[in-house]
Amino acid sequence: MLRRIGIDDVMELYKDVPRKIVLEKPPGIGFGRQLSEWELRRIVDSMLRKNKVYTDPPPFLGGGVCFHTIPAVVDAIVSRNEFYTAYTPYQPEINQGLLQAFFEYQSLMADLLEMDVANVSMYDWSTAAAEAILAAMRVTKRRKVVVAGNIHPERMEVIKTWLLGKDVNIQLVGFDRETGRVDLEQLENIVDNNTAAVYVEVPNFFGVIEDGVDAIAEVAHKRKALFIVGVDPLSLGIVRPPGSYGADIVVGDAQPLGLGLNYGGPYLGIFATRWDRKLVRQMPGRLIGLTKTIDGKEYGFTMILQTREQHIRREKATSNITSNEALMAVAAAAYMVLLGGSGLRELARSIWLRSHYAAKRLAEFEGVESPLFGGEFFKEFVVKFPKPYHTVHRMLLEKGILGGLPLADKPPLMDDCSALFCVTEAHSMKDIDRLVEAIGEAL
Amino acid sequence: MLRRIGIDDVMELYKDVPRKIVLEKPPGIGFGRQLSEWELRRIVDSMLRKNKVYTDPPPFLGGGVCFHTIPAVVDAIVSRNEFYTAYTPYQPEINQGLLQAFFEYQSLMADLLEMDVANVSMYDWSTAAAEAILAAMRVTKRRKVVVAGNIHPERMEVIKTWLLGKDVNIQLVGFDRETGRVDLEQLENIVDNNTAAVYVEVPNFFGVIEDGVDAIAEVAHKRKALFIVGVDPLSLGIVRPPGSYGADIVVGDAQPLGLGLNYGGPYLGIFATRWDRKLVRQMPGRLIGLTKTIDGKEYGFTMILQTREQHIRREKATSNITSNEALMAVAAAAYMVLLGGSGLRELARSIWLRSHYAAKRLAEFEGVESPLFGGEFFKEFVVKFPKPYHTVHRMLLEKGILGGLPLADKPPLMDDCSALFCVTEAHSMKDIDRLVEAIGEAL
Amino acid sequence: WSEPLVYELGSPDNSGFIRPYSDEDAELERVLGATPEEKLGRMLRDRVPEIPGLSEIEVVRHFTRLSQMSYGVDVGPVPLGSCTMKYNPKISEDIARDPRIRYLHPYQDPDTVQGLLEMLYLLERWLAELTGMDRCSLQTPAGAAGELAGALMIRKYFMDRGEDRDEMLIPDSAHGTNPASAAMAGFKVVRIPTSENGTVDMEALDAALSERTAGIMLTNPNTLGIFEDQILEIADKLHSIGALLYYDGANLNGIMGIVRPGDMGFDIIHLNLHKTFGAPHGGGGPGAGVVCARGELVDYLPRPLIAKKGDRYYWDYECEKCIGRIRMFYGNIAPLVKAFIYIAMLGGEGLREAAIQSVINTNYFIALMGGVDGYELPYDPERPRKHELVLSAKPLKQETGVTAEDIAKALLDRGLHAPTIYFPLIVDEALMIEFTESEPRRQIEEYAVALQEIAREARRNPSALKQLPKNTSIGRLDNVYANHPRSVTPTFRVLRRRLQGEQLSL
Amino acid sequence: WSEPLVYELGSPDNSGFIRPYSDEDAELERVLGATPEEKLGRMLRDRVPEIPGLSEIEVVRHFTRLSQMSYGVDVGPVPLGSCTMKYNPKISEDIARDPRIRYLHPYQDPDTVQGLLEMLYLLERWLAELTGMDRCSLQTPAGAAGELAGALMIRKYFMDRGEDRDEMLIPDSAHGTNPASAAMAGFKVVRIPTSENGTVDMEALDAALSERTAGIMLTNPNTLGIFEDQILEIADKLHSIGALLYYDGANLNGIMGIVRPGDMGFDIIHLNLHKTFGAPHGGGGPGAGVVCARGELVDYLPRPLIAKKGDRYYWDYECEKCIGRIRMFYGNIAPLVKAFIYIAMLGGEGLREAAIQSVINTNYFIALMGGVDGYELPYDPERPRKHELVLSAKPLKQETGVTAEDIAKALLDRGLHAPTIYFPLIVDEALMIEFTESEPRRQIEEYAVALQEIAREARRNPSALKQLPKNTSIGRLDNVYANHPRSVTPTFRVLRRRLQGEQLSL
Repeated sequence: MLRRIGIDDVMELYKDVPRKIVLEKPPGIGFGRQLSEWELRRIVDSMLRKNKVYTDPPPFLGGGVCFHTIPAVVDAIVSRNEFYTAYTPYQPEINQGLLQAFFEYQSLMADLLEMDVANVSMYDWSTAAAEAILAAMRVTKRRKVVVAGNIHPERMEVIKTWLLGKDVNIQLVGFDRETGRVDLEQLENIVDNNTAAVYVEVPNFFGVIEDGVDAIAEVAHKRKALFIVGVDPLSLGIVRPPGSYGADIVVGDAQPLGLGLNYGGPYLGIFATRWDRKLVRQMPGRLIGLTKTIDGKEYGFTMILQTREQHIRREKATSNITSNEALMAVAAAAYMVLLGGSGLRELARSIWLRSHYAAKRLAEFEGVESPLFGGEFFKEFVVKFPKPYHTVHRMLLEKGILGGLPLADKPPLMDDCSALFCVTEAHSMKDIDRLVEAIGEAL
Repeated sequence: MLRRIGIDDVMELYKDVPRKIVLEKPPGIGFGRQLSEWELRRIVDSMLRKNKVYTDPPPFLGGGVCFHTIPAVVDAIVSRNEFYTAYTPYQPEINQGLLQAFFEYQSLMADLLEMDVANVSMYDWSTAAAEAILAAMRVTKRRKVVVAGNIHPERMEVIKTWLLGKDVNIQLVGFDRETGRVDLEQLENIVDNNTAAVYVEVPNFFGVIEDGVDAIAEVAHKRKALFIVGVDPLSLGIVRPPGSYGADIVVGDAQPLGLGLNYGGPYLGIFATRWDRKLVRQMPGRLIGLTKTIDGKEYGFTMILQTREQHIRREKATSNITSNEALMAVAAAAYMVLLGGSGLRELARSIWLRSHYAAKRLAEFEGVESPLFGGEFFKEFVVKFPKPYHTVHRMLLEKGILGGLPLADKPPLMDDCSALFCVTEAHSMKDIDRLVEAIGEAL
Repeated sequence: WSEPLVYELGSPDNSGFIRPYSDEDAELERVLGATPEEKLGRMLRDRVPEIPGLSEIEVVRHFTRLSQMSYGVDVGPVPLGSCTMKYNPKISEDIARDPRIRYLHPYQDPDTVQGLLEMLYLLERWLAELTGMDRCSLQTPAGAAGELAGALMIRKYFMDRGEDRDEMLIPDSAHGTNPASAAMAGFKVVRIPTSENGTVDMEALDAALSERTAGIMLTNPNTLGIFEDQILEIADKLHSIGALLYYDGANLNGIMGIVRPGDMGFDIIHLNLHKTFGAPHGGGGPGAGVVCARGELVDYLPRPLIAKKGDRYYWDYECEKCIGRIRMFYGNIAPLVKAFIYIAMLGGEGLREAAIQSVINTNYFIALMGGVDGYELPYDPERPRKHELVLSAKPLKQETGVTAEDIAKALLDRGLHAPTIYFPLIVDEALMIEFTESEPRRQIEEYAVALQEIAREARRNPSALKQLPKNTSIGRLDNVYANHPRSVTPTFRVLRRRLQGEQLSL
Repeated sequence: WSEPLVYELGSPDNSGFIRPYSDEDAELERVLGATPEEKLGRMLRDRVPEIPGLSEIEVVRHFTRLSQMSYGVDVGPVPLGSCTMKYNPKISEDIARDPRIRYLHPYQDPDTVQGLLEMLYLLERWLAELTGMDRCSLQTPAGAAGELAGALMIRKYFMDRGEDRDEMLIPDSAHGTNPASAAMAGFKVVRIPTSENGTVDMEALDAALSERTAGIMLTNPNTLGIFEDQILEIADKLHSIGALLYYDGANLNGIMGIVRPGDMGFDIIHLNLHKTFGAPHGGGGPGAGVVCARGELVDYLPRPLIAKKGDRYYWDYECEKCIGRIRMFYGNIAPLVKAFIYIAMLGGEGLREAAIQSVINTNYFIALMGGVDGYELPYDPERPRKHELVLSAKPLKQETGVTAEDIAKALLDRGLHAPTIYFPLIVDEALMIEFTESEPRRQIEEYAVALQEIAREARRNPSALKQLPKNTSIGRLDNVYANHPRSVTPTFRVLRRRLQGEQLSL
């Protein structure tokens, strides 16, 4: 090949690189030489053996991400190499399958949320929330944002980071210490005619389901602010979908829909809007749509509304996002159709029953407040112990149980006696009883 | 659907089953009810935790099956569901891919063996050997079979079982206690004009490479008996292929070609012959061939010479085999082309070097005969210890090392101080040194 | 669609493989003071094998493309009668690939594989219970191997008793493996005809029975999908003359959990775990053929058997009367594990439901085909079929000249897999169809519509049908060329030799 | 080829899923004395979601067929320029699916995830060493997120220093993400033109520099595949006025192991692990965008950073100056693990070899295309390209009217994926081609032949080319219909509403 190129030495191909910065030898990284797969496997295995996996019982650790079961068929589908080794389907004719899968994800997610338009993913819930706020600012041309004080603290951090470059006023709304819900009165006072958006999570960080959503929508819409709602999509098997109570933009994470924990990622940021010209045109991220062939004979799928995107609009784009979590959207689509509407409902019911059972059992111990907040909850709930939780947590770990998330250093609670527990379909009654028993011994 | 069938009760579909044998309730098997995947995973996990896997170091256990590395790409290929959920490709036009893969396996295996025709699998080496002997009996119309006494004892058992229904005289040939090789003189005396076949393994049970193969071929062919050779295909990277020394039928197991241990199966029985009308027509099992479309425009692949098979010939078939190990043939084909001829040679060299290193290091201990036999060996070798091996074996197990195969109860040796070790590409020098050190402590 | 042969893609000098610890080879040569080239002498291979080597990406692309030109139940219905092409749960594939199964050496000490042995033990118990047998051997790697084992057991049983029985009765509707297996075990095959109601002709059976009769090999339901309703009488007849009954388990799917071969009077059976119990077929294998026996026949089962003493699982090698080994080691572990998972997930009730659904699917399809011109249901159409049915396309052939094979090719052209054709031999222009419980109703209906449309097309343009398939990756193939002595080409090596000028004829 | 939508296959009443411990639900209701229906009150969903449910086999078939209608590097070349579509090793997929990674909860105690943290730590060290930077944050889930992080770091850096710099210089050949990211961080974008030799126009750069200049965002080699040979001068100019240099790592593949962004003078960089380091693209994601910094900029990296004290690995949350979090948790772990594996297997030398091979492939293709009429290589054709090249089909368009898009579709028709087209914007009828080191020589030659034949075909029959592709699963699609306000259909829900008679326009 070198002869055909017309050179003798490959380094001639680098002759335009300033001599003094060309490395004299390859960097000393990796393990000193090319490894065979077998050598690699042994090295990796020696590392992974140091990780501790909790499956018996599954983790009771909450914090916005919980242990859910993953149907084997979902893994099998995302292991199809035509999917996972594909690039963004810029050429639709050769990637109809991928595009149809994305369109189906968008459609299924829209139906789950009862919203009209969903994109084919943001990075995660937190960046979706940040982008929703940015979109709301563009739509409303306003610079004040009202955020519920009981949202996930890491999402709060992310929102602040993403707004760092913008001239924006972020105001928090407190929550009711009894119910864990947004303080509606305070909200009403804060939202004004400069407010671009009100952002609320359902369920919130404490697992509590805001039941004042209609009132919040009214407050926001009265001031022509947008109502942005963050959701756990699995909760929507039984909980009212945000489309039914006036949400303008919905964000969330589809991690519970068959994606697994993966130590924090990849997950799947949800972004959906009502059917509204401005909202859709200000939407970040990729959208797939139905179309026809140029001869009009067949239906097909292609990327649409690309003029919003960075590769065309550059600095005027709605967002800089290009790579996203598309493969995870295929997984979530497969998960949703495997369950179907009825399966999603049954699963959400089962999670409700199990988490309430755990909360009730823990309440049997004297001095334990379980759940700490009175608001109806889904999947996660805060438990307050009569002593610092970290000692309880450590004793649970010693018994092979991964307990709740310590809230000592977590805003908005910052309480060293409290922890956020999560109970899902993966937990049998026996698992829960084991937790309860172990906690009993630790108290 | 019942309405359309015209019944009210599904049991009407079973009205022709004698009442008294219809079960009153479903059998009490499984775990008492339908399980979810998650419940199943936890049950299975609780069982598999009781298995002990040896990877650090890999097993030194021989006995016809050794620990080899499996390239990840081989697994990825046989995980393609179009392959693994297919049936035998009776309809070639819809299964060209599978048929081409099978044809490629046949071709690659034929080239590795330097034989002309290979089928797309027998169950394993042992049944391939039995079927080869049966084929030889049909071809020669003779009823005496000469088998080398140093073949794998389980293969000997299988051959005997398969010949149970036949009127056949099986004669064993002894081996040289010094070299481990077939006793050529004895062989010459046993083979006569009634002999259908001479069956020899290269390498034999002791890992020793018969170097008298040309002489054996001559003895067999002089009496118009067929020369059947059993091989480890991986050895053929450096060892002479049976096609080069007059083998009429070659059998073996392609387990080393990327299939893994799987506690004994599935493996991949090799069956190949010279280009000879009778041999090919008497071949058991499935053959794929190249053909053309009826319009003559394109090449394609289809099952050929099916008139040998049971579904057409019934009791006159060459064999009753129908299900075989076809998917494993795809794996072996992928493995062979990933390595290529040069890669196979390098790999075989590496195994030779490592096994000889281990044998040499073990010979350093006083009283240890390593290798016990003087014949040149590949991969496996017998080591004789100055004390009963089972105590050594147990001490190795305690150190997490899976040592050689005890030969106390294994014909043809039956020696409680000896063991059959196997060293492959998976063993680093450090692994071997660990074995040697541990044995040193056990002596 | 076409993909080059690997020989066109790579050369033996290439390799996509990095061998482990390749940096040590030079050191090893130094320490050993020798190379294999020196030591192997006349047994050294004189040149690198003619195996083309490809880079990893080329290997992946080649086989990915080949897979896309292949068709399994994960692509669409494969209603091959008697093949029971049901869905293969993905979780089974996951678990069977667990290193705690894959990395186990067959000669590991039983104490280090207790988990796997427990699985195999439970599987054996479940299969015995489900079939009404006493013990099973998991060793047989396929149904035919199970049949061979069974036939050899019968042979050895009578040898041990000093009885010279050399005839095996086999219905004319039986799978081809039955006579082939019987012949391999040294039996003469006596063919029993099928009566006009589709079951064993009892008069012919009576006439065939003699002191030379070793036994009968039956599948029930038979290959017409019809339950042998006189099975208890048949069993009595055989047993009363001291002969044995062998059950071919290929057709168990429609009756599992409802009636047991043991209760029907069978002495030995085999089961196809890759048909009835959810393990995939793999394009031809691996399968798992489990053979089970009752009473004194248990002693004849291939060894070793999985066993338990106290809490410990082990292999029982005791073999006073047994026929020995059918293959090395213990069986095809991966499909055995998949069958364990299948039964574990469904339980007895789930298996029964699966059987019932498969029979509903069969009879629903029969109902859909009722009145479709061109096809008929031979042998008592009123009688419900079980796991499968056999249509005859004889009327269509008589009317239009379009054969069962043409119909099969027309189905392929529509992206549907054809049924088993020309089997059983007792049905002209047979289309043998088995949907199993997995097939959704929509697919069954689609299949019926396809057959109906093909019949219509056959009347309109029979010669066009003879040219199908066209929508497949390749057109209809030439079987004469494929099998002709001067063109038959089973390997690239043969092609290469022909290209080099050799006249190779078979 | 066409596959129904899931909405046509199932209904919300169906489900292919068995939930765990379903037998306990009744007991739980009893113990709780309550149901969610009672307790949720006005927050209860009033009906089952409109999600069609399919059986497992239907799910598998649907997505298997969709996958067969998709195209990734495992099917054939995907020479999309700047996308670095290299082979994704299968072993990485295996390992990333290990339960000892997948089942880890992000809030597990660090002591229980030391193995994974060790991997991430090594990866971070390797990436820093390879690029000449001090520290990296693994949190950013994509290149664009890395750019945003970098732009925000620059913003905060100057805010902390009290400097009011609001201009970001960006060449006109830059990836669209650069200006978009700068804008999101609140910068004004100042466009720097490209000189006729294909690199930054130094005069224009000088003219653009001012006390408002915060920095420059560069990719080097640039999107023409040309190395910015005056990079050291550029760095000096920026640094001398107190501005910073940001490196867009999308084009690192041709120079890794040969020259380091840190040595070129960059202060902040991002890397695309799914481009350069073997993690797959997944049809659009997940990616991993790692951002690295030097010197005092390290303080501004998104937190937490992976760190080590003694033998213990941990997350360092210290954030006095940092921009905070770019997303929740620590990053996209699966692609990070795959990048670890990629580097571990290749080592520094292997990476360097990969870079060189990718550049050889680029220049070999240029040599093959030399003298092919219809295409030209704009901007100093004598100069070697690095990871990619940009051809212009302007001559062909002028001659025949056939555009870059038509050429792209004609490639699809041949079963080859098209290059990136119409980018960079500074090249007319651009075909931006990147083979990476993975592409076998045979494929590169095939691609050159295809482009040559398409040019020939364009001269013979230009209008036929406009009708392509025909051999794909669907013909050329209508972009106007797709995007028209009255026909735009982003979800089935919108289609359903239209079918129900609503007039929906956007």
